[in-house]
Amino acid sequence: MAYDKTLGELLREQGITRRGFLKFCATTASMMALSPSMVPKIAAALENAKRPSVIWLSFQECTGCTESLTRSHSPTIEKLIFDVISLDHHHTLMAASGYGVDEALHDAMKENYGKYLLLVDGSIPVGNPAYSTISGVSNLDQLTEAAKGAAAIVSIGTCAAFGGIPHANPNPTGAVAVSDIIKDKPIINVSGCPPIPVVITGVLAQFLTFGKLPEMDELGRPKAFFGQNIHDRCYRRPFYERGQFAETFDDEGAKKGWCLFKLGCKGPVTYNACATMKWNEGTSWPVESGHGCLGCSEPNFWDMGGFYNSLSTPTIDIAKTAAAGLAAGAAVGVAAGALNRRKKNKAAREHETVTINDLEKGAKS
Amino acid sequence: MTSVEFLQWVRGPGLAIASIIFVFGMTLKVLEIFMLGRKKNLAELRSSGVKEGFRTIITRFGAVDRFTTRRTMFTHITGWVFHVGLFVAIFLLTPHIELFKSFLGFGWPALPTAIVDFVTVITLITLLIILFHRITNPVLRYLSVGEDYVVWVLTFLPMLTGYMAYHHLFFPYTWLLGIHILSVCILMALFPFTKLTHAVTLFFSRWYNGYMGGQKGVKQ
Amino acid sequence: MSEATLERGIKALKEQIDAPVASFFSSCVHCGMCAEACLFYTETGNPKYTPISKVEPMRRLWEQEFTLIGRIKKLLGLSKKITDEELSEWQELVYNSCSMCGRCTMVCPVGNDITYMIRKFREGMSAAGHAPEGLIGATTRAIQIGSPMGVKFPALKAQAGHVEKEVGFEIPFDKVGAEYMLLMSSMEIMNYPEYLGAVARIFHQAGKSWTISSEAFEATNSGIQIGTSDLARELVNRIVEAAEKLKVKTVISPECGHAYTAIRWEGPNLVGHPFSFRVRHILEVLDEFRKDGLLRTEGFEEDKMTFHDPCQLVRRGGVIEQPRNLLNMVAKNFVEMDDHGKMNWCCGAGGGVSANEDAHELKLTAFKRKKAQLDELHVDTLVTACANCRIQLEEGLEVNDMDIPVVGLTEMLAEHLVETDSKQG
Amino acid sequence: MLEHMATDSNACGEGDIFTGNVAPILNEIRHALQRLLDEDQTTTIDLRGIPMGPGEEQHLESLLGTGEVTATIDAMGLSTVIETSLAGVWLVVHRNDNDDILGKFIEITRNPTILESQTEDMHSALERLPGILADYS
Amino acid sequence: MTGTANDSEFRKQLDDLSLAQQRAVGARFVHSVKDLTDDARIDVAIKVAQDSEANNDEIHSAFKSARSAVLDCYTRCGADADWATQASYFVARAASDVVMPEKEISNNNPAWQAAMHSRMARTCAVIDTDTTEEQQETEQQHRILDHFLND
Repeated sequence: MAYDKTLGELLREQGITRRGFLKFCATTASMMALSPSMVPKIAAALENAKRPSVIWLSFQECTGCTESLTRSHSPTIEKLIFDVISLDHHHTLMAASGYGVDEALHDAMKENYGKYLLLVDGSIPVGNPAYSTISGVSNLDQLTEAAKGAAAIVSIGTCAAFGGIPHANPNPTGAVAVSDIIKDKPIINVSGCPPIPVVITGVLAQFLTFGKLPEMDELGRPKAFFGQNIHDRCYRRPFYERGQFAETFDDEGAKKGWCLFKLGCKGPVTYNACATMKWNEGTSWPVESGHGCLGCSEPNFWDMGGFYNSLSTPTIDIAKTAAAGLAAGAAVGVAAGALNRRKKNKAAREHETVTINDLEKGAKS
Repeated sequence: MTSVEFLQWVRGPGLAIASIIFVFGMTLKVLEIFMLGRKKNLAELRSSGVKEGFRTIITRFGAVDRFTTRRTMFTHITGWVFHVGLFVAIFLLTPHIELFKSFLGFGWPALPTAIVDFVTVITLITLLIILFHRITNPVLRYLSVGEDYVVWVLTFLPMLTGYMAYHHLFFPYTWLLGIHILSVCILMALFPFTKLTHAVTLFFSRWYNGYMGGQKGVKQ
Repeated sequence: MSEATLERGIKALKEQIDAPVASFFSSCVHCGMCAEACLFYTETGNPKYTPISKVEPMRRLWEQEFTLIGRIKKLLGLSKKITDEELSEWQELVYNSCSMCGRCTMVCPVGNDITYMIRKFREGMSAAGHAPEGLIGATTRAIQIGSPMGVKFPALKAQAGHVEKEVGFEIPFDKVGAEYMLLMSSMEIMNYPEYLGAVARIFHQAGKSWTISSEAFEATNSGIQIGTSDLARELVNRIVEAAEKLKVKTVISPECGHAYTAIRWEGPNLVGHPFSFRVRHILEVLDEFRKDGLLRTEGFEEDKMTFHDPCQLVRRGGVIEQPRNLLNMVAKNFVEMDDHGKMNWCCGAGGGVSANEDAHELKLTAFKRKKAQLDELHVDTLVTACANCRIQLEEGLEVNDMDIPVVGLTEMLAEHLVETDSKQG
Repeated sequence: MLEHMATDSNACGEGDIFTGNVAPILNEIRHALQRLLDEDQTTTIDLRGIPMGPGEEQHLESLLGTGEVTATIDAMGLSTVIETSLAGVWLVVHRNDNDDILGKFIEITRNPTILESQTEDMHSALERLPGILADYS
Repeated sequence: MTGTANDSEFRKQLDDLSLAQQRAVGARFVHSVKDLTDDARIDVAIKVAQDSEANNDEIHSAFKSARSAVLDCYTRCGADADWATQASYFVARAASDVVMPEKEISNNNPAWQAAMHSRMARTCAVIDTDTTEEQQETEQQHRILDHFLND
């Protein structure tokens, strides 16, 4: 594991021409949503970026994020990145198995203590550690231990970033996000279920090239990719303005590509790059394929009141609560009403007839 | 608490609590009114008065006599503009219709969102004018108590935050939508304990007014 | 001897709170429109005369005693108790500056019947000893002597004697089985005796049997004006007993505003049972005669005239068309004031205001609203059908030196009666 | 070459749904070209960052048309560089080994940097030349 | 002297008089009950009514002051009736009848009105005692008319 060589040297060793390197920088900049004018700066930064060690820990996850990353549509980038970054530990991808895996993990951590990048996907069960342990070590312990030596942690996917689906109500395993456990390390949340492949590699590339944390929003997500509201960037927004909505998935409106607000689209409350970067090599993205956005890059997106209930549908049954209110109101109302009547009738019963002598204060002669 | 958790709270438990208090309060109000009862009129009546009562419910929306109307033209116009604006914003905006559809089971056609947006601006401006009038007009200053201004704020906030939410003004949409729904929850919770009850009780009052007049043969 | 106390007032007021009152107080949005319909505000410009604020203490009683939220606020010490000082301060608002004309009730956008509440609030005010001096005197005289102005039967007998000489036939007193029983208001007996002459001649021409009861000839009911149902009940009972003793079919309320409300609309509810006889205002009876062709008049008044609608009779009483039908029989140039009929403007003296000495100044200021209406119209004669209105109009016109005579409608009709078959001497 | 790119326009949404972003881009190109002529300043527009409805990108490219120069670069996957019908306006498309588009740029320049021979490559060429000479002689 | 036996005869005679004559004889009726009031405006009205050359303005101003006299002493609604002051109210009304401007006179002639109001004044004054006084006043009025017609 030669860690001293710079990226530039490594590329040349693999016969990558300067032109190839320029192409790599241009596409990386584009991937990081940086302006093309940044390419020279990226080229310089990449040139002498050190080759970091990367440890990937998987906890309660469905391997969707890994799937997304490995099929990211810039395999050259992926190949390169994997060549460039020394991915020292990844359960699914690494050939080794059994104890060899543990040793590789500990060696990598020991050797690059304080410098390696810790990538995590999947949420961590704190309810009962037994839910997810790897070779006898609970996810919780493994994470805390791995985090000690990490330069920075990247939570890949909504599970690692916010707890994701395991965290959804009723959250049997007590799944929590990485940021709920590790408080002392810089954490980049690359949420999404899964995140857009390009977003994963983009964040890695950005951290790799600039070596520091990208600008993040209040949920710790890189603004480069999560700064824009899906609704604001959606090409169907004009239909929302005009009030033209698809009522069902195959009606006239849907065929005409009208807004999917009424079909449960969570675009307005979701921040991600789907509307611009799109999925499957820029082919399309959920709304463009006729399905509302699920809001998968947001915390608790699974409990946002149903994927097919529009944003304005409350997550509770108002009819039921109203009925409860009515019943209580009726009960208390009848009681209060009866009290009022009693008070009024009592006043009537005790009525002291007013005579002409009772019209003035002070006893009249 | 993050913006999403806040939004989920107001869309869920927040709205639940508010709707319970609202229905509870209004039921209590209606029962507290009607259980007090009313004596039967033993006089020889010119008519039962029931029909005149309903007629007054309608006629009292409009102006009654020229003199008073000329002196209160301001209140008439701003009152109408603001109430119509409120109605349009609440009942003719697609997201709101979806909300009603979720618990009523049926919906109705909406106005284009841009038109509702324009109406909302007019309503907000009218509300500000109404507040200025309440502060400056001698009668209104004499009459107004704290509750009048609280109710003004309760009505103004949902409209303002709704407008801001629609335009993603200054804050992310998640926060704004949450604040908008919260302001509606507060409005609903305080509704039955302020003069806002007039939205329901004015129909009883107008009916009684027309009923009592009608019995004596005075149609209004 | 018992006396008026705050507690008795509060208890009397509690009896008065009912569903309409609760609904009204739940609907008021403090929009201030009732002020613009109240001549005591429009002519003085003083916001304290805003009608709905005149029942504020009653509102607080309703809130504190008859609503859950009010009771809770009271427990927490957040509510303001009703005190004697406040009620004495409110006396001017509830009595001097409210003629119970009912215009605010017609205008309130949420439909609050503020007059209905003033009437109820006066029950509490009077029981708490906060009724004005003038009204207490009048009511005492009404109960003890039978008329708020102390008119005894001999005085009426004498006036009737005089009228008999003038009209040439007998004023029938205590005639059992007569069809109509005429009531008179003390104002008419004292200040406008011509009214009795007019009625006598009309009935004479119509050939209808009528009588006046010596035991209950007084129509006015200061019990209603002061707002004490117990006293009002006693006054109405006298009329009912007399009417039943004389077995009359119809009791006629004279040219007086509140008398009609007192007998026809509040009477049965006060005594607790429907009457066995009809109650009609004199104008209603005359209009019935007109329809039956029993009121034959001749000749027309040439000069331009208008009609002042007495509020209690027209807006609060429902006698709207009759005055017009009758006027058009004898007037060629009858024009309506801008706001007339059920939306007329009050003369400023009704509902006991005129019986209240310290309200004199305010009453004349309030008249300016009527002056404005008349200035617009430039009429030669002003006709009305209520003795109290008439005095107030005459006084108001005189103070503003406007040269318009005020005529009672019944008298004017009598002057135009066809003289054919009425026997002379 | 261009048809190949056209195939990747997505299948759904049969008409051209306009986000209205084509016009602004053309305007930006016009200003950039003006700047190139006035101040000899090059501009690159990254099409990935601009949301366009299905079909709009193809529309833009058809508007730009093709000019005289078409070049392909085989470096870490195929990249194509064509000068559009507007001189000075070049369309650069980078692809990876299995032909997925990595990035699409419009460069307003006299000639795109990617086409120029790079100094390091020339140095390594210089090192290899003696070998070639040796083989030849 | 031949007292005109009944009022209808009395009334017809008054109707036959001219307006000026009616004012003059009416003034005498008022004069006969003047003792019931001490309001100076009544004397002014009597004087103007008897002065046949009085022009309309004088009559009008006398009428206005008589009217204000009427309003000053009517019994306010609800006030305790004092029949003495009430008598002066009717004298004032009689005075205002005799100086009423032409246009305001309805079909009853002013003299007859003044007579009636004067009798009412007398009735009020004695309301609590006997009622013969009013009869004497009637005969007094008939005598006044006879004097007026004959001399």
